[in-house]
Amino acid sequence: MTALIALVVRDLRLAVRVGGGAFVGVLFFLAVVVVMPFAIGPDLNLLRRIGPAILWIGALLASLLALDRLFAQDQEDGTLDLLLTARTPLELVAAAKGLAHWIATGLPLVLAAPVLSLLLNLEPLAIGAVVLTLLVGTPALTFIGLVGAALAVTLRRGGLLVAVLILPLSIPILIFGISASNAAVTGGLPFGAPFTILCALSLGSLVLGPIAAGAAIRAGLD
Amino acid sequence: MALIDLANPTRFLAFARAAIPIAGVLAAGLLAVGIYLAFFVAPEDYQQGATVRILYIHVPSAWLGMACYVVMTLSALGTLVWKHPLADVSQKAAAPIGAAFTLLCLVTGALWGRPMWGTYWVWDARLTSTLVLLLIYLGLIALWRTVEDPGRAGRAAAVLTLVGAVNIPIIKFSVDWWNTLHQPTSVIRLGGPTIHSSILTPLLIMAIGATALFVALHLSAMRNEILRRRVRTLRILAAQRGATA
Amino acid sequence: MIDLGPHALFIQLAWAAAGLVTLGLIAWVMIDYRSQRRQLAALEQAANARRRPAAPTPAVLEGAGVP
Amino acid sequence: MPSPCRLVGERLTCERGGREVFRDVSFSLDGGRTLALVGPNGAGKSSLLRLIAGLVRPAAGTLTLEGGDGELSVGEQAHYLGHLDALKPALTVAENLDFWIAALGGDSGLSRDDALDRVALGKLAELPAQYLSAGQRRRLALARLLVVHRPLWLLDEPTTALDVASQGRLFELIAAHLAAGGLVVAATHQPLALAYDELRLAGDTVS
Repeated sequence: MTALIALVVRDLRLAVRVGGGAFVGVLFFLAVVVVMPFAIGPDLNLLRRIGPAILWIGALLASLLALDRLFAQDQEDGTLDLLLTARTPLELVAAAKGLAHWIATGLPLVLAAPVLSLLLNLEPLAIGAVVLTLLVGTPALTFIGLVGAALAVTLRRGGLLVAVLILPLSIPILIFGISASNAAVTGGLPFGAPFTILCALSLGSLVLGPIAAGAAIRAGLD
Repeated sequence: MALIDLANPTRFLAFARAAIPIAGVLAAGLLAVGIYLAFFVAPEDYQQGATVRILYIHVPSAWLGMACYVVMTLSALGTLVWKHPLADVSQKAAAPIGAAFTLLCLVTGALWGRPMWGTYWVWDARLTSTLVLLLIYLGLIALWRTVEDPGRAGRAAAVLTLVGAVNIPIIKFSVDWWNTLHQPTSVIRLGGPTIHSSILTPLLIMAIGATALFVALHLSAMRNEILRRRVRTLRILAAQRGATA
Repeated sequence: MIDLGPHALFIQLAWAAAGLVTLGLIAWVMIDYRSQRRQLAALEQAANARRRPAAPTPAVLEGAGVP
Repeated sequence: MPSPCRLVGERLTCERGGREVFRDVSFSLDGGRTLALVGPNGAGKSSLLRLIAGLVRPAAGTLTLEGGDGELSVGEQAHYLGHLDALKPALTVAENLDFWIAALGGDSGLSRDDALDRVALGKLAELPAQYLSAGQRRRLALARLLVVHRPLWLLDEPTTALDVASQGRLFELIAAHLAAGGLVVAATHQPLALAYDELRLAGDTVS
């Protein structure tokens, strides 16, 4: 257990220090949200209606794009080889790295969402809904993305490929995340229904992600 | 004191040790006077009432946000063209301060907008351009946070700053065009009424005070950056000495 | 405090934000200065200790002790 | 002292990227002995080491560590010292080593500071690893072998980037490990300054 804690602490330390990726994820999210109105136009009423969608797409892209270095970085400096000889199972190692990545990249997105929703002129209820759905949804994005990060190691090609591979897998999370946010605003259907499905998806990915990532890394052992 | 004299870090540190307190005291004095005038002397605006008092922070911080980018552009030229050794130190030191004042400009703009337009944020041309400027600042800071070697980071940031400087007028023009194109709900121009002298004097005092504050902060940040680089070289020496152990 | 009219809250918030940002910048500069000075002192002190080591050089440099 | 183990490999075959690297390699290594892998480049020395460490799946053959811990794989009872030093530049020397103490787990060896002194890095504990030279980084990787006790050491070109003094220090550490009943499998071009059995990987098996 201490090995996993040490791994999470190490990854968080690396993310925060110079060269780490924590600050860049939120900045990308800010950039995406700021750019959208330039395309859509400054009409506040329109922006209010599609606000949750803009925030969700921004968070989705910010999460996925930061994932390809997750395992590849360790593989390049030899750390992954040693983690394979450590006595903790690979799936738990992947889960620990996923947790560290979510804390360093996913959580800041959730904290930044309320501020950015002011730019999109969302009212407090919608802000609350988006933040809540993002809080539950971003772990799912990270943990499903673990498979992509692991594949980036075996295929030795990272970058956008990971995002392309994982995007289809994250569509359910996107659908239920946004429908839950909109439900809270327009009240079409009760907020609970899509939200509980989102929670279920998230919990499922907490288990499926690491197992699939472990299998992908092990399959990649040439 | 030619600029070249300040090229030598140790002489710069001596200069900074003297200049920072002076600038700090000057800033404190001017800001105190400005605040007093802004609250107790200046009249309320016939349209906006008391909320015009936010003007006394909003305009100076907007002005400083842009002035800081000018300082960074000059520093970028210093790094790339005149090869001034302290130019990238000045540039890296200025970025967080510029970002902070630009953010303050946006926050005060939003707080001013709420009572006037009923919403915190309006995609008004000037506010939007300031937001883009903030993005450029944060991008530059992120650049410094990912490159370890100060020399390389300095040159990369200098190029990005210059490219940014060339693009800011273009961004400004296109945002204005984008803004008028979509003709949002009627917006009271941020500038408000023609500035009456009774409002202008406190504003000028606040602006000069804020500039003195910026000078004090910038010199201090530069001093810190020079110390940070000394720590780095001492560490490298420690490692090399360690090698012989 | 003079009458700030109906929107007093927004004026106070704006000025509070200004105060916060200014104090934040001042605090950042001073904390950073102090931490750099501390690291510099530590490094210089370590460097001096190496040049005029008080204690004899530790035995490990001659050869590894066999457990 | 843990009971002396015995590493036995039978008819090991390894394929990487469709190319057969070596076939039917068998060997046995008793406690306290060293097995030196010799052969031309590309003969599969590194591949055999990675295979023993569990980083490469054998196409055929079996590998057992008699006397070792039954539930653990051979790799989990071995230290693998590859070409890469597995160090994070942003972390300090101490943080890097502390991480490996916690991550590798199992019964601990020397304390962190003793291990650092043993490889003459004691004074640089608080220095970020990015400031270290290649030789110092290599010595820090060596320190990892001391802080966690594992019976089997797999060393891939251990003397690279080490100066003469450090090489002497390395052989003393290996001698100490062997004296304690440990096993060492090393792939190296330079002759090892201690007694060893030799396993020649011809490298031209696919004739």
